[in-house]
Amino acid sequence: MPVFNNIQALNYALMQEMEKDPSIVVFGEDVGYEGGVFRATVDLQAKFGVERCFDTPISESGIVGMAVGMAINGLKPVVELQFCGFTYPAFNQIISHVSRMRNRSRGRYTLPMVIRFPFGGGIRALEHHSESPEALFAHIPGLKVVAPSTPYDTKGLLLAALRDPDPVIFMEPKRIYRAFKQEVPEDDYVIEIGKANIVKEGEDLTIVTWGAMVRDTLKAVEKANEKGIHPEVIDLRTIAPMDRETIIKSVKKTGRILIVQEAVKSFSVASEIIALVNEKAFLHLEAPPARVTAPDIIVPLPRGEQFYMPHPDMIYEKINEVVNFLT
Amino acid sequence: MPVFNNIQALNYALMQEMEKDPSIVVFGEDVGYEGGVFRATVDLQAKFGVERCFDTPISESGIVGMAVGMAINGLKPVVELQFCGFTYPAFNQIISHVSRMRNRSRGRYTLPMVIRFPFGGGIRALEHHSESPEALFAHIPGLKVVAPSTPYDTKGLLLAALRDPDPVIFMEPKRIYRAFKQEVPEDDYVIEIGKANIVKEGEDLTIVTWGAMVRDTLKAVEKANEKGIHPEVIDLRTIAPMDRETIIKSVKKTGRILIVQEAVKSFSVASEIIALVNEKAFLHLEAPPARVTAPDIIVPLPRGEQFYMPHPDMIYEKINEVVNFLT
Amino acid sequence: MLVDQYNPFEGKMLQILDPDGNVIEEKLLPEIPEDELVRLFKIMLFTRVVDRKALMYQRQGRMLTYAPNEGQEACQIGSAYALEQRDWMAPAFRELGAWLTRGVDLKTLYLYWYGNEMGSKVSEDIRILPVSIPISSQLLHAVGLGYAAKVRGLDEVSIAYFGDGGTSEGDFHEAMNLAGVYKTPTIFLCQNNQWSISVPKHFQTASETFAQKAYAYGFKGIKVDGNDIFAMYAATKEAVDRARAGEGPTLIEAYTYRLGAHTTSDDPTRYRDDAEVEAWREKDPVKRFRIYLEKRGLWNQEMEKAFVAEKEEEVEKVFSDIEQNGGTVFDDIFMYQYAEMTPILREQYAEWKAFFQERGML
Amino acid sequence: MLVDQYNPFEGKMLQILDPDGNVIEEKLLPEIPEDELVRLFKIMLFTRVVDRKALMYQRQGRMLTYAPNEGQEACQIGSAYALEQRDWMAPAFRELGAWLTRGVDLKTLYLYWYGNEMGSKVSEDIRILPVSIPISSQLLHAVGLGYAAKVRGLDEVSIAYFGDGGTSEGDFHEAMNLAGVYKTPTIFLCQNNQWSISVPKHFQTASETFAQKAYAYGFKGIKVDGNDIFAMYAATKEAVDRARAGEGPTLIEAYTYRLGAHTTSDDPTRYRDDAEVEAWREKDPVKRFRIYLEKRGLWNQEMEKAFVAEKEEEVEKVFSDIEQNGGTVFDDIFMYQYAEMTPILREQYAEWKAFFQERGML
Amino acid sequence: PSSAEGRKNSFTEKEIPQKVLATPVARKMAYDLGLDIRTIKGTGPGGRIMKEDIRRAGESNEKKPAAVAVQ
Ligand SMILES: Cc1ncc(C[n+]2csc(CCOP(=O)(O)OP(=O)(O)O)c2C)c(N)n1
Ligand SMILES: Cc1ncc(C[n+]2csc(CCOP(=O)(O)OP(=O)(O)O)c2C)c(N)n1
Ligand SMILES: [Mg+2]
Ligand SMILES: [Mg+2]
Ligand SMILES: [Mg+2]
Repeated sequence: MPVFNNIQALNYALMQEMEKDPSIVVFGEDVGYEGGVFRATVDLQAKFGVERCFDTPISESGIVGMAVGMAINGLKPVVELQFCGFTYPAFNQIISHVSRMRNRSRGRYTLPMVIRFPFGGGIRALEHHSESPEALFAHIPGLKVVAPSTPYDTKGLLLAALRDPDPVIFMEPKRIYRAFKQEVPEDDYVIEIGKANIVKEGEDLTIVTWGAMVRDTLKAVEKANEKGIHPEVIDLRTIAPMDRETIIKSVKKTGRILIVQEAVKSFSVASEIIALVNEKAFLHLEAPPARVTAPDIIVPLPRGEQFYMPHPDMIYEKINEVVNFLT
Repeated sequence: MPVFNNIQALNYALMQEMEKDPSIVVFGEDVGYEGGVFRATVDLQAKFGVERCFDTPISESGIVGMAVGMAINGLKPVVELQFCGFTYPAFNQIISHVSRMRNRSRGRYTLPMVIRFPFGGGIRALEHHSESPEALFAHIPGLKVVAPSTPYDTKGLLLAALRDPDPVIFMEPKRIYRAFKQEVPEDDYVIEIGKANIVKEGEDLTIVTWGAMVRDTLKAVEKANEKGIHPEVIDLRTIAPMDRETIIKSVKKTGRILIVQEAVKSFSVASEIIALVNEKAFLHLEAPPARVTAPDIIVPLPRGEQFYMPHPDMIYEKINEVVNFLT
Repeated sequence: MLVDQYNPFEGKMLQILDPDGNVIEEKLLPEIPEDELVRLFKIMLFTRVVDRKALMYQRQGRMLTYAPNEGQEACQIGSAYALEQRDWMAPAFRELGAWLTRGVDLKTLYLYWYGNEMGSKVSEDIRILPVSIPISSQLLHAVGLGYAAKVRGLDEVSIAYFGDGGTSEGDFHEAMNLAGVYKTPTIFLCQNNQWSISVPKHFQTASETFAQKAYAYGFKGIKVDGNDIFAMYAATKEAVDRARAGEGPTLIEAYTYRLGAHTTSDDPTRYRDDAEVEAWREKDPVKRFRIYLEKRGLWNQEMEKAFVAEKEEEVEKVFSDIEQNGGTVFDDIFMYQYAEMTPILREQYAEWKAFFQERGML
Repeated sequence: MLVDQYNPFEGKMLQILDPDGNVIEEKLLPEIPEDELVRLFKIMLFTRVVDRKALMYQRQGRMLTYAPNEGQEACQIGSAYALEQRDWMAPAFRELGAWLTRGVDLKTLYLYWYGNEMGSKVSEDIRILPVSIPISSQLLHAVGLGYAAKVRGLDEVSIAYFGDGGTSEGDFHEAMNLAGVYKTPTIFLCQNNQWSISVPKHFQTASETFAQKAYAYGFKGIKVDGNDIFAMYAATKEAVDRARAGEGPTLIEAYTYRLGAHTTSDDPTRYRDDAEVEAWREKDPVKRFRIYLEKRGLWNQEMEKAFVAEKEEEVEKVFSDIEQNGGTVFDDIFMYQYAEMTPILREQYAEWKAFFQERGML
Repeated sequence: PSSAEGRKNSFTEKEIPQKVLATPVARKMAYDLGLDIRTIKGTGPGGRIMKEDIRRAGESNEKKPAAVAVQ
């Protein structure tokens, strides 16, 4: 079985699926000849030609808007927006059209398409390169929002996204693009969109997290294990639609929940998860649902980034706090 | 004392402040000669000249981006985006610059400016004219988000926004632009940004709401009063920064909370309020915090809008449900 | 080629039929069979009937917002007539003439303005995207449609309709630029009707013409008398032919006028002079086409009277049907968010449905 | 006027000093005093020293990302030299030459690339906006700065710097259009360095020149040899003068080349030929200005050696100071979100501060 | 309270304790009374432990102070 890091798994999945499905076209800034600034689309142009993998002008609204028309006329566009912060110029096309075409036309026009971009901080990059905007997308009806955390999941979720009849926002945790490798089956497999993954079972506390924070969380959990605390760790995998069942079931078992995210705290995905457990498992709650997040500030430039990124010790401390509440 | 509806109060406040502060300039699509499609800026051009109140091309990113430069060079721009759904083309300027200039430049450049737009449904308008995007703005560090619900508040909050040293997103509930009139003092007064208003005191339940939903909520509350239920109603007034103190204090008193909003349910402002009370008043909760919202769907065209807008009976029923939850 | 003969930088505008119905450029007159000429004129008249009826229904409180078409019939019908069935159209919101020319049924059109999404569901054989409210956002869709046709080897062109105000948006620029780079078979049809709601065109841009903007993108633009159906057809046909031949996009500025209000929410007397409107009434596209046909003996007053009466009746039937059955079906607002409802939507659907059912509101 | 003499549609490009240091348009040669010529050349050399040192530090892992300037010195220094102290500049991110010409201190500049926001806080007397990463977003700020100057009756112009790739964004279009409509005193300085990361300019636009895009907005554009400091100065000076005189905006296409990598994260050998780079090295802006000055007896090898050595030392001092004290102060990341911290920020500030204090991380 | 400390130690065994249904106020009340909520029988909907249940348990505890430690 090949052993891949996240970016390789991504490239591999694209390669495999483009071979199978001639309607897939891949494009974006530096995506064609160069193969993407993170090399996610490397070799695709050489292999499938310039019409199926190509460079675009610096034109995010254009890229996404053009994809809308392409999807309607029989193609399956996979667009890359170069960084999380450069999704904003495309917001109007995403919110006003990508998410709405099916509903607006009552099913006459549909948009099988994928919008990929790297998100999150920790790579000591320039401004606008370290954002975690998942809450903005998740709030929009008509979108699906996915964030894989491992090479295995990356391939499985990307294939699912490519085969989804609806648009999928595919957020790639760039900090772990090359952080570790994993066996990735050559075979075809998909990971269902909308299903979370229980990464580690436990009974003392439920932790929900996604993207690059999964690894940091697991490290903190290991430390907690040594103290006899056994959290259950859920990798959300899909942010919207959320796997509410898995979260609720776990919270009913543990009575306690902690959400770990890299995004700022307020009006965030973590907030929704807390609202959810209140709605569905209120009487099981033995401690206030808690969040470990960034503070509500603009992501600092790299020399201040360490104060922004949730520190593993914060996770560890919060685990203890939640587990020891009122006991 | 003059008696104004919301739109008149807005116009009045602009008029008064432009007289006092020659740095204020007001612009946007149809804002100048025509006085705005809702007449919010009527007479301003006649009174203050075309340089201080003017029409722009259809160019939302341009309007907001230009305002950034104007604010840096000594003006106080008040821009109108014609409808809530046309804020999206300006998102990049708002998120990447409006919210960040002060922090980015460590205080060297600041942006005293106001971005106004009508929001919410219920006026039987075309697509994109009925959105409630407050959660999207509230999630962005560096922004303040305000939503008045009465003529009195409109004037007071707008004057506060105009004098704020930082950018303010000023969301106007268009459904009630002309719904009712109120005495509005000619005198100068401001309503502090970040302070909620307890519209009605009560002890059985805390209801938090804002914008056009305040009135619908009060109607449902009246009905509840008849049954001997006495909710406390908080008009949030400012969505970010939120008046956490007022909410928490109320919930500590009532033990129960319901949030009423017109926006879709998930990943919303309501979610954050639930997270907040969990964090700050968990042990006071006698019932699951609840929300009355739109479902997680795209705002329908007018013939389906009645199924989207939170129905007053939904509020009334939810009040009963929360109050009757046994503990 | 017309695009070369009528260089916008030289202040030229293509006109074939003058306001008095005289052919002033005989050699440019498109060869259109007589029955087709009559058919086109009937579409034009029908457009006006449908338009005025819609306005009337709206004033009676029976229709919701409506965006009047009067004055822009020639530029829409002439251009749409140059398309084949397989070609794609990405409209803004004021394209009644083009919609009717391409065969969209009246019920669908009215349903849209009645406030029902079913009005955006054109039948499978008609290639028109739904109304696009966010100004100029649809231009990019047209480019994408064209790109797809091109790489899939399909002989399809795409056309985007938009206004003078639409040229100010970033999406106009990005669409034009992308179409230029990829040489997509796309026609950009700018209906310069002189106004964007209350804002006159010289506040939209300092450019002398809209047509010349094409030159910023490496392709050509042409300014056309938009009230002249022959000029519009000729210019669009040439652009369509060039697109089919792989010669890429064209920008057409249709110089025209919105005789009515922006929408039914608008009162144009607040911002423009009656004299201006009257001057443009003289250039009415219907009037000049009618005179031309009458001179050729293809049309007369009686024919017109009979046709209009017949169509008015037809329109009334359609609208009363809509008033009976045009409400939004509750299920529809949940059904089309995704191919399949997500679990949370299923839950909400049940909850909301029960609520409205209990109250007899469904 | 140069903008008329050098009409981009006619394929013309303004050049005064050729690659071999010969003045080919004597009558266009700007009158610049000799000491000023030497000062300008010193800025140019200093720019190169600062640039190469930054690259070196980055390779050593001591500096973060850096965007090399080499090759673009003349277009930046020549244009910035045409501005007065009171004029406004809205840069992209690769404007080292312009920054140094306008007097930004090295420490501030390096602090930015070192990854500290303090590097965006230029001193009060320097009117330069912070680095703008989102491509072309800063063009609108320049238009706003100019609009404010105009209505406030201030004699200030604004200039925006951006790249060839920057012309593809919607914000470029909206800025150009607004500047045209309001006739703001704004200079749009497009540095066409042939590449946008890995994408060559003909994939950015099908337009033959970038300069001609101005004509879509009702004002003029001029293509200038961007490696010729005199041409750049002359064209910018004319644009600045015209802006001051109320004649509105100008677009300048500086035809130049990025000799280095896009940023330190980029490997240009993956996408472009050495031969192309070498050909452009022949057109090096420093080389040709040096030859010119040498021929005039204003400069020589010894002067250069001494100057470079002195500056290298200076740069090293500044950088080692930054390495000692250039870290971000914890408080700063909370302090500048708003004029005053909001209650939730105060709470978070205390919480986070305590956390890092406990760990001795502050 | 010291009684809470004692309770915490009473569950060192691996066995997962039975989950109970109660609102946060009720849990707080039990905690303040030094009661282990898991030992209280709920009489509310679905076996929910009501404040009243806790009050009653607290009263009976006062009568037999030795029973503070669970089991
Ligand atoms: C992005 C966006 N901004 C603003 C509006 C509001 N709006 C609707 S129509 C219109 C004017 C359009 O003018 P033009 O493009 O000339 O078309 P016309 O109405 O004249 O046909 C405006 C500003 C909108 N629909 N979309
Ligand atoms: C909105 C946006 N999209 C994408 C990027 C990523 N990006 C950074 S620089 C660059 C290329 C810029 O090319 P050009 O404008 O020619 O300037 P140059 O780098 O050549 O100076 C790109 C795509 C960005 N910074 N902003
Ligand atoms: Mg118009
Ligand atoms: Mg844009
Ligand atoms: Mg470049």
